[in-house]
Amino acid sequence: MPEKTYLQALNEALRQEMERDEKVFIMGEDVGQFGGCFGVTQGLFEKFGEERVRDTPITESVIVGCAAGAAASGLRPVAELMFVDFIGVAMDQLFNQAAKMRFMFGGKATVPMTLRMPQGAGIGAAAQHSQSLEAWFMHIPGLKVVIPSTPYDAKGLLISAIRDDSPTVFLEHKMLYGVSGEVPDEAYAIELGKADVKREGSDVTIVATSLMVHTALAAAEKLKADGIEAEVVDPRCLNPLDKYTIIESIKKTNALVIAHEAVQYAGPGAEIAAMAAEEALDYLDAPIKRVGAPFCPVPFSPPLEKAYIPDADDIVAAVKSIR
Amino acid sequence: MPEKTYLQALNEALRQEMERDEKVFIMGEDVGQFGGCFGVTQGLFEKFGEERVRDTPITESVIVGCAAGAAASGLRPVAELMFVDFIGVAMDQLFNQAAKMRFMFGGKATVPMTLRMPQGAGIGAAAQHSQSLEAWFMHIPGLKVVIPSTPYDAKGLLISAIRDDSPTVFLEHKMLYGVSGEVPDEAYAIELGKADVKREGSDVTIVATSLMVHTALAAAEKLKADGIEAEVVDPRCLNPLDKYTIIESIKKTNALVIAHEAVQYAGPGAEIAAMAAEEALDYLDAPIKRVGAPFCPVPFSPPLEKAYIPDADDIVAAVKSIR
Amino acid sequence: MTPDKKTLVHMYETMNKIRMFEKKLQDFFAAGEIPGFVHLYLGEEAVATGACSALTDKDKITSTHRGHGHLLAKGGDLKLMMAEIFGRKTGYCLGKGGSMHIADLDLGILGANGIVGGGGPLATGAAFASKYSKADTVTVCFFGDGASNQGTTQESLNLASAWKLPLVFVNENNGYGISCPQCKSMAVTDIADRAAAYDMPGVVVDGNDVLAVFEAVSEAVKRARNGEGPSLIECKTYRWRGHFEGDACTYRCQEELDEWMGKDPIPRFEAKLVESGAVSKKEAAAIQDRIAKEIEEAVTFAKQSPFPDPSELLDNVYA
Amino acid sequence: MTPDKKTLVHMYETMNKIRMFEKKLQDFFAAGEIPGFVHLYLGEEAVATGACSALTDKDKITSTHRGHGHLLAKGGDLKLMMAEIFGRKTGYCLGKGGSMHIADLDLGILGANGIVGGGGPLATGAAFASKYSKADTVTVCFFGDGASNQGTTQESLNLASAWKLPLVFVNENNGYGISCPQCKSMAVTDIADRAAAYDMPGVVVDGNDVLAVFEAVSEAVKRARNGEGPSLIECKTYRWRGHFEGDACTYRCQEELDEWMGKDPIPRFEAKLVESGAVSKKEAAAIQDRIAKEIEEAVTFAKQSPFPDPSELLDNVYA
Ligand SMILES: Cc1ncc(C[n+]2csc(CCOP(=O)(O)OP(=O)(O)O)c2C)c(N)n1
Ligand SMILES: Cc1ncc(C[n+]2csc(CCOP(=O)(O)OP(=O)(O)O)c2C)c(N)n1
Ligand SMILES: [Mg+2]
Ligand SMILES: [Mg+2]
Repeated sequence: MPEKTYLQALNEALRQEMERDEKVFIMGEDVGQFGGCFGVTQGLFEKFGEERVRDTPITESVIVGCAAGAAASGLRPVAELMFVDFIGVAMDQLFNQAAKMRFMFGGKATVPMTLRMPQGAGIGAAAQHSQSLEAWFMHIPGLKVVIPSTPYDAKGLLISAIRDDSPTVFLEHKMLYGVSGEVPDEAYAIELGKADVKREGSDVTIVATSLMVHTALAAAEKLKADGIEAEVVDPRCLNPLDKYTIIESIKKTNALVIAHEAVQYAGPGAEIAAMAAEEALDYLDAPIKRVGAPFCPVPFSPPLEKAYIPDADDIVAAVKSIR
Repeated sequence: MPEKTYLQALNEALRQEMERDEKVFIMGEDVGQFGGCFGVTQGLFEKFGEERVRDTPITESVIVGCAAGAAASGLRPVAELMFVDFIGVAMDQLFNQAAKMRFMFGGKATVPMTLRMPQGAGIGAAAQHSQSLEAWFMHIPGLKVVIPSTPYDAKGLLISAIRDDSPTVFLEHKMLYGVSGEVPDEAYAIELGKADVKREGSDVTIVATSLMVHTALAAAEKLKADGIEAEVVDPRCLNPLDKYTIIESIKKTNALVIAHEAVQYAGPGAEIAAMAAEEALDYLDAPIKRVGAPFCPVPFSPPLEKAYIPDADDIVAAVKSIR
Repeated sequence: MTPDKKTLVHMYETMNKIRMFEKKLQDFFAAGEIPGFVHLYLGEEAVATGACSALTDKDKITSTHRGHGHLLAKGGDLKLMMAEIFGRKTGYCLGKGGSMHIADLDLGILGANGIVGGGGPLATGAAFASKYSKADTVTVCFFGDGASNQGTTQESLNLASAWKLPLVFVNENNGYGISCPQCKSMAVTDIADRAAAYDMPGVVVDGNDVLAVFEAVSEAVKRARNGEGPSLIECKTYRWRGHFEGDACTYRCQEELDEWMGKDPIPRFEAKLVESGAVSKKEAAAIQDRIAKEIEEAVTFAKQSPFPDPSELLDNVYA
Repeated sequence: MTPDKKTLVHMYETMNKIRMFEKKLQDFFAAGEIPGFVHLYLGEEAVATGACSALTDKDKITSTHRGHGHLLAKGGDLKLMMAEIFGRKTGYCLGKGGSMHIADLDLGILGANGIVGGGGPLATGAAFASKYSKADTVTVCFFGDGASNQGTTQESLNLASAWKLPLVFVNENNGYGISCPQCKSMAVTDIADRAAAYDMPGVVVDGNDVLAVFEAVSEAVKRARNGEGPSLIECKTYRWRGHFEGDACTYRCQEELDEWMGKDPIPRFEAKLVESGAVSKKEAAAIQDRIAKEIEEAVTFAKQSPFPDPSELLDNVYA
């Protein structure tokens, strides 16, 4: 299979869906000729023209709302916010409008929009350009939340998100854009809500998302040296959440560690831990450990940022505290 | 002690703090002569004048941001959003500005603002006027989150919130405004971050917030009839969270049920459950149960809304499933 | 642009329909039979009627918390609306939405909206979809004087103009956002003056004159269909009732109310119709009777309809 | 309002300080010594300098992602800024903020801001605090052409006007929001025309003429101090560099850049100063030398300063 970066995989998914379906269009700040702040939409403007690859003013509320309105009117918008951090000015259009429209209207609206947003720290972009906000989106009934960790998943899940008839938030990690992996040339869809076991193991389950999947895999290699075999489960979607795969893994390993880059307190891992404490407590023989960012904004200076982002040693330490 | 409603208690706290400190002022939509949508600011405009009790345009971003800017400039604003549901247009000013300013500026800004917001279902106000969004606020480093359940707590906590030097979100439940209880006439402060055991019991710990404290107390009475003594712990603040009191209770009862009105999935109870599954697992002899709203927007029609809001029977059922 | 007789009669019907519908709700709300809030449109009937009469069935609207008038004027079904407001399973939203969330996508109604300023961004999307699909349809975005201060509204005006969308912004300036008079919420007198900030035409019309509204909106719709982009029409009007039913309205004076009640858009229009011979007094009375009957039927339908069953709670969250 | 000699010299110093500071950053960024993003202010020096020269020490500003110029013009300390941008513990924010979050509350600087349009609401709060405390201070809110489309900006303009706040909105129209030319992001040519939507004065000035900026802002500041409310000053200018360092800038043409580089605000101002006799060529050169030295000192200070220690991570989250 050809090797592609996460970024190329996303770009290919966009291109192929736009070729397949005329109703698909792209909108966002600098997504046109500029190719998107991180380059995800590069070349699409040239290929599809400015009707279908639309630069917007700096107007996030209207980016999200325009996508929702266009979706409810029969199109399939793929909107981009340049950084997930900017959702604060647009949250209403996402949670009160796009996500609720179908329910409020008694099922009579269909809102097939995808909202792509880069997340995460690692480039020294500081407090307002580095956050991971998936926990907020998980708490919104009516939305789906997709958070791919590999190029293969990125392509297949983005295609599914675009084809899905519900509003979907698609969270990319900026430190993953350059990561390579095998990606088929043809279009393919990965079902939303199916976890993927990225590594099999018998001693502890590590549920990890996005960039932390890679960190968890690195941790698993370190743990292996100490005779601990970790199973790394990547939910890939946080809503719907594949509880089944997680619980099956816990049944096998009897221990759970959860790793994400979002702030730990009231973060995405809280739900996974709570779910396990309710539905799989009998299979757990040790406390559930979470590894997430500490309770502070993302700091700027490199040594602070490095300390902020959970690393493989943090995951190893969490596992070792229970194994 | 005199009996007052939750609403009167809040009104008294505002009045007394405004009398005590000239830097305290109120701003929001219709908080002036109209007295606030629910009446919390009634009489304050007449007493303190329009410089200090300020009606704003419909401009939530600027309500929150103006409060943050005024707080950073030395005042102590108490801003009101008419319904917590409107935070979607103002989230940026809350989470990226007010909450992060101090950290980003290396400790050089102090932002002593209080943002009051009514929450909750129960009046048929439907999907965009009935939500409980405390989980989002908990996930924001730099904010404090206060969520009182009784008139006594409401007054003492609002006074503390106003006096506190950090930005504080103060979440009132609209179904509590009419609830009465003993409230001293004089001003008093309840330390932020201290839970209150609303009922002692030995068989199960029910951690409940806001309106659900009352529901949990009703459930506890029902359980008592079946010989189950529930301890009802009201954290009163979700950040800082009084883990100590919760864990001490779990040590005594060995079982935990969490009840809140927010959507259960990725809700405030997830953090409490995760915390317990990490820090008190050895004391738990049964799965942790959560009782929260189902995964849908708040419905309009009374029978649906009733089904949506967790009730005492839901809590009883959760307890019985483990006791 | 003078409307033909059919249109004139339809306008007259619509205004009366809204008036009687809202009066019914006023009574039923007072009697405790309607859950939640209702924001009545009484006194403002000419705005929705005039604006929607300038639209075809395929054109679209976004509405507000005070939406009954817009929905009825765009063809909303009386029974389905009434049943929804009564919280019944047979309502537009299966009882899930209520007064503030009624929608009928088939009629081009993208929904009432509980968020002030919430409709603007959605309207840009609806209008963009028309343009993208070369569908020749126009979208009308209704919004209040209060909503004109919300950033989402201003962003919507900007995008619509930058993209030359087929969108008409109809501002219903009833002088208040809840208790807040316009003069306290903004420094300008005419909201239409804000159009210039986006380089679009801005027009002030008498919002209690249905023909004036119709004419101004028709003009704007023509522009929009011609690909010339959006317009802003400010309709000066007044709400007769409190912000919501139950509002004691202490912030306005009786004289102001009396003055505006004197400008009741319905008799004004009726007088014109009768004078011009478009409708006779008798025909007018017959129309009123018919509508009164339709509304009674809607009430009966609503009241006889079942409430939704709790088992339906989780339906319709996802597509 | 002609500034006195001291002010003129100070302006000249400030413009040079910004210029040299930014050039230093350009070099160090290219050399990989600066973490994160930097958005340079090169070419726009006259705006910040002219505007801040119209303010007293007690007056306040809110800034943007492109904030170095504003901060320096408001008196920001070179060493503390440089150290912050280098991520050092001795910086303004102890290394926690970086380029986009530098603040100095004591100097009335409420912070650079990573959110486009984020400063407007904060500026209303700062201005309101002045008014509430009868402090006779004025706030300047800097914002870009791109930011003028963000709803928060428009809400801030509205509140400032409705409340007659002592606030001056200084729009830096450099023609682009990242790659998006003004003509694609809005239909109007002059952002100053948006002032009328809020009933405040709106003025266009040559943003590369420091005296023109100074004069217009001084006028607005006077109005503000007199309790007459806010103004909007649009300063037409251009950024010489890409949006951020590393931007290849393929969306603009060389001719446009050349044209604007020909309007370099510093030699233009210097020529005036020399001509009027306010500063001799020799004095100008001496000023430049002194500033170059100060900047070298700031660089040395920054580079010799330690990075923050990970143990400090959780400090300063709460008061
Ligand atoms: C974002 C938001 N803020 C506040 C409210 C509460 N609210 C509902 S209607 C209203 C007044 C709206 O005024 P206007 O736009 O003039 O419409 P009118 O009620 O006069 O028709 C307010 C403040 C809301 N629903 N949404
Ligand atoms: C809310 C928000 N949206 C988008 C961005 C990304 N962004 C940063 S600067 C910028 C362009 C700003 O343009 P303008 O206001 O004209 O300022 P300039 O960069 O030209 O000085 C954009 C889109 C952001 N930081 N915040
Ligand atoms: Mg109004
Ligand atoms: Mg610009």
